[in-house]
Amino acid sequence: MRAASNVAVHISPRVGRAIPRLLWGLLPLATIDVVLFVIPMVFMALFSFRFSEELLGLVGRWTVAHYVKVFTSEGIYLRILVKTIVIAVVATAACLLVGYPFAYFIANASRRWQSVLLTLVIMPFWTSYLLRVYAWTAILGDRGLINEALRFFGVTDQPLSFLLFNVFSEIVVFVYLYIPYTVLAIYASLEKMDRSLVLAAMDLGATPVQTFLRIVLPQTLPGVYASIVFVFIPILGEYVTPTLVGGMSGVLITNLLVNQIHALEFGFGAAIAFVMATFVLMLLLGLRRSVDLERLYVA
Amino acid sequence: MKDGHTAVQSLAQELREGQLTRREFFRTCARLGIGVMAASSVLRTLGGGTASAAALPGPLNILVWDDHFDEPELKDFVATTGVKVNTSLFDENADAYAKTKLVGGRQIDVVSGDALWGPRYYQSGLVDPLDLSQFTSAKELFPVFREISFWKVGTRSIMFPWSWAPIIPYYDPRYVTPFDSYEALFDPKYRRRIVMEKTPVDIMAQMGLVSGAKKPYQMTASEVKAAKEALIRLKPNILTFVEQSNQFVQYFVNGSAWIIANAHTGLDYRVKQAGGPLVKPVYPKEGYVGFLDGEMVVKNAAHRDAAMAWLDHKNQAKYVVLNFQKQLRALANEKAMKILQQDPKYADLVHATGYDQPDVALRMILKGPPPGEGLKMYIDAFNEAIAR
Amino acid sequence: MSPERFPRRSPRWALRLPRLLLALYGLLGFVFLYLPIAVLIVFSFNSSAVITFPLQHFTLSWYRELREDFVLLGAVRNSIVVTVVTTVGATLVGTAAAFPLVRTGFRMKRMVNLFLLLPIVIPGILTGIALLILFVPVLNLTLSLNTVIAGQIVLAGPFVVLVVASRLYGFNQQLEAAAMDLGATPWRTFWHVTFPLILPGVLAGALITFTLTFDEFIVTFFTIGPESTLPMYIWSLVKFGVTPKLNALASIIVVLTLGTLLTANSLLRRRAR
Amino acid sequence: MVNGCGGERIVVAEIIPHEGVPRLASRSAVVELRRVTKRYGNVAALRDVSLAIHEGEFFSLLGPSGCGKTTTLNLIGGFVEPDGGDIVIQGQSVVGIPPYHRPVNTVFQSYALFPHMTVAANIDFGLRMRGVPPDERARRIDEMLELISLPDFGRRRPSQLSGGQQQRVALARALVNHPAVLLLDEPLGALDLKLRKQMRIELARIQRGVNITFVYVTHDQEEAMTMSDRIAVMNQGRVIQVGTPQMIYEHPASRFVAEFVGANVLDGTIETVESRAGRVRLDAGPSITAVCPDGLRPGDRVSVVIRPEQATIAGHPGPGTNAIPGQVLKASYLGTHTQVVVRVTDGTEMTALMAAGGASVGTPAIGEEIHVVWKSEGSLILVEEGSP
Repeated sequence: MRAASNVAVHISPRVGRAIPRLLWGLLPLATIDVVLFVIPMVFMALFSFRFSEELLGLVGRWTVAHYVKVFTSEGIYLRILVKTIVIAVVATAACLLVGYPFAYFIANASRRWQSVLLTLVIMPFWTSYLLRVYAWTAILGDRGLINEALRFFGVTDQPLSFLLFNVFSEIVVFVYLYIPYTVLAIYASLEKMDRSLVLAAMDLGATPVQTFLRIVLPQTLPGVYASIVFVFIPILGEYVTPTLVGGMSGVLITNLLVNQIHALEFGFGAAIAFVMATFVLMLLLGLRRSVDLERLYVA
Repeated sequence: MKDGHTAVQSLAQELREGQLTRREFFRTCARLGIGVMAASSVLRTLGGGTASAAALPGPLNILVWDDHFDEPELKDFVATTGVKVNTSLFDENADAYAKTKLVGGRQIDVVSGDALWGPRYYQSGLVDPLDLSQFTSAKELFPVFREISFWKVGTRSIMFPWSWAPIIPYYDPRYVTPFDSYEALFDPKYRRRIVMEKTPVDIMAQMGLVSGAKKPYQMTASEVKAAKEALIRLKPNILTFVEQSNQFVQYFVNGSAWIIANAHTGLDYRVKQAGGPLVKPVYPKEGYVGFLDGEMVVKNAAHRDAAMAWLDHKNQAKYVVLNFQKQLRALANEKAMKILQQDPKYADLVHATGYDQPDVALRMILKGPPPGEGLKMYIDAFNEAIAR
Repeated sequence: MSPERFPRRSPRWALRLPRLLLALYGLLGFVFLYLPIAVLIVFSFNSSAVITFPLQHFTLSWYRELREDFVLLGAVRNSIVVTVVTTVGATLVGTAAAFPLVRTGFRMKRMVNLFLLLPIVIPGILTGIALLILFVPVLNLTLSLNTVIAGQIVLAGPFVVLVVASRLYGFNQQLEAAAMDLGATPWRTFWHVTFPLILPGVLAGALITFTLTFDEFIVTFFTIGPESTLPMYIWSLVKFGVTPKLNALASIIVVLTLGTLLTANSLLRRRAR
Repeated sequence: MVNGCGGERIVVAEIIPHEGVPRLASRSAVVELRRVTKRYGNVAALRDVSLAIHEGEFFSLLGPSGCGKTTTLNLIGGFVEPDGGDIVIQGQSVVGIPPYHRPVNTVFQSYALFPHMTVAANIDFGLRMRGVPPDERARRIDEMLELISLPDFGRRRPSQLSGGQQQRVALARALVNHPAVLLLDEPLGALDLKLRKQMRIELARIQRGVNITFVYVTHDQEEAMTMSDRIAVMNQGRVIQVGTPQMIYEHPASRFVAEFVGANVLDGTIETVESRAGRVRLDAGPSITAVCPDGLRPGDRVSVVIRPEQATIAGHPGPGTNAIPGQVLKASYLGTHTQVVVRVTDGTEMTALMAAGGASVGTPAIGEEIHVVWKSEGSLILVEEGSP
């Protein structure tokens, strides 16, 4: 930013005059965002306060009944919302724990290898997301890869059935799906970090653990925060994973939401969606200082 | 989402280092554009959208269960009429009803539905009854299915009948002791061993049967509450919900499921065909639900002619035979049954699935929509139970 | 300086151990990332219709079945249409928006920034539902590939902004000043100096858009009409009839993307020489 | 820092304990490298290097980039481990001992100040890691800030400091730990020329004040000459010569060292040897006389080293001096001296530094045909590397 404004001061007046015209460039995207993002969100909010007797009735009365239902209903929706958040927190933490050393490994590789390894991390994105989720049922299932391997090596005689269709498998798949984001975000911060800081810390008597906690980790916090934005929030909105591998115990808020939308309970569905959206927005506002969205440009 | 980002940046760098000039770029773009156009035209041809044979306006939009059609008849239909068919699949009657209500004939020409859902569609003004005598293939139906009272509107029928079957539990006798009551499903030793089809209204109805409701599709609020309690009780034993019954076979074959609580008849044969165990059906003493389904033509369907042609086309005995061989459950087409009876491979199955006893179909507790606010009540109860 | 200043002396192999362990960890990480893809590919050649171990014998029949599946071919065609239109549209509006965001300072810029990026941080399921509510009950539109494209542009636009803006931040504006100093009009400056230099960023944005849109599921799930795109087709197969046909499809996608990446890479290398 | 450094010297001496070793009293080696080798892949970074660095001295490693001087520093610091040989610090081998357990601290070329910590926290870091009690830490930080003349900068962030200030903080951060050896990796490289010259004086002053052994890596011979007690000149992973600055300058051990410290080198062949004087036929034409080491015979290929300040230019060669004809390429007036670059007959460029106001002919014109002249005693014959 600073660089840009500095330059703006030095450049010729003719360039200066061109600047206000640039603002028109914002117009198309801003229009699209308003018409196809803000207005729909506003209508969603309005629908959440509408009640109609018939399915999909547009005529109805204003009500807060949907919100009452979200927050009461024996606390079920609220509890599932909290459960969803907790699972997303656990999955994000797991992504960071598993992904951090992985990113470290890549950042430590030679220049030549780094680009190869990064490409390899991103490659799975080019394979169908749905099929990658689905493939996990063939890995974790009773006759899946893991159980067959365990049986082949004589470790178990009965298949481990706790691997699939529960919160565990749900989190495994979340980690699988989102770990590339964490790895890339942390790799980017590691890459930006001055390597001599690590040497300096060791030189000053910090053990590897101390060096990591006091120097490396604080330096890569932007990557950690970016993981929250690009891992935690998308997991809150995951529908496919709980549906395909979550089983009974892995029901998340999105499943209830989609059930309602499928039943054309737009009012109630919108209320659930709006509660989620509010939570996400508050989180983003809270993180605003830590994750400077503008800095994503530079990254 | 920085994912692509970095990769792409490296690509960008290569581009930069590659000194890609603007002219080269445009030339490449132009080539790419031509390539894409060529590819899409090839794909269009392959996709069967050959406009030359178009006798009827299309495309035909059908909202169906996946076991109501097969590739061969789709392909033949496209070949003979030139009409492209868009197929959307759905999970449950309530879904299809909601969707039809949402977008109507503009987007859906034909919709599949179950027994008592038909009258609901008609009452809501969503479908046009059919004059079955207009269809050549309707002459192949068992007479009872041409005259189903609750589908009758004057001389016309709301639905073109397709198939029927009881919906009952199946179990793998290697792990499960034989039972005759839904109560057995609640046995703690079957923890995480039961798989169910995800049809919230029908599951609630089944739970209604468990908890003693007389009319499982017309439960009162307190009966719904009891059914919900039953589902909550059953929850620990449920491994997962699946969409439609094809996955039942897989779960029996790979040993994940010991009981499948709501499958239509014929599952045992399909499991055996796929190399699985010899699973056994149970006709619970509390009673059981059954489906009797067919297709309806949506009111003001944008491609009504194509819809009629499609119904006549796909209900021909030759396709029904293929469908039976794949799905192994009773259908409404009598001619197809007779063909199958001639085939030693399928003769027994025709009897075992009840295909030769069409009157059984009307004695089951038929699927239907809960009246009025009931639907919302059923879905809420289901949601609340699984979310608990 | 007493001897206890050196408490721990490690043998040479022990000094290499952390690196070794890290490399092993990295290897495991890649196994984790590629295991599902490997499983998909293996089952695409397995004769059993049920996707479960143990493997049976080798077959190509799933690929043959795929070739005859014209519903799939239609879905691929729809996906290409949606993706190409979205990519072109999003790249244009995104690039146009990136300039003012980087080049000018105006009041509320931070707010505008946040606002423009919101669609990529709000979970797609919420965007999808909001769009469904707008399109159907409110506007009474017919859901079609057009509504899908509308939703996809909302998602993809911000990505293009991000990528192009990052390129613009690294752009030395004195180059433009120099061009104008040498007598180029603003338009010619843009055409001869600015555009060629940000072109890699624009292409990168387009590539990201293409990748994301081609595989986008959740927003499409809510905004699509009777036609289906490739992810929708896969979804219906995953839900209803799980057959190894799907695995064959996945394997083809893997091979295609690998092939595309490799050829793109080698083409670029060759050009670089 | 810049002002009143004379007064501070005493303070420094008080702050930093001497570990009871009087300066220059004992010439015991505090760091010793014994036949150390280090390879990176196929590239040998260090080949069989042996060095002894004495207690309390300012020792410089001088050489062009890639000569292995930084590798040597890293080996002492513990950032890399040797492939062969031994490294001894204070009489004890440190091979296999990680950096955080070595009594050594480093000032990094990039300073490596922790950007997320304040200046005080940066200085505090090493003390905390070594578990120094809080009271003492606070005291020592204050003393250090005082020492580097940044007493009120404790709460600033490194990014708020100028390059020179950052450099001093980096020094303070290392010194506060009272290391047995302080390693400095081109610490002045990032500073501008004026600041660099100031810092040379500062560094030398601080080193004498704290009486800590400094091992200083630089590629700048002037820097090494002005600050060091001893210098090791390195090239291609080997130590070429170790000695005091004067020794290195006046008696370079090889052509490489001579060229590196800025002397003129001319090639030739021995004609005659008389006691300590040798007659050499230069490849450039004339024969000259120079100081000759023992063991050379007529016909040997040799190099003749002439230091710039020994050479001057004249219109005609005078008697009793060596002379070589050439053409003036460049003449720069430097205040106290005039530097003249001359291309002699075989194309070699020679530099002559002539004292201003001397008896010379004044600033010569470019292109002028002149002679470079010098006295025989000032020039030295070296055996050419690679010759027998």
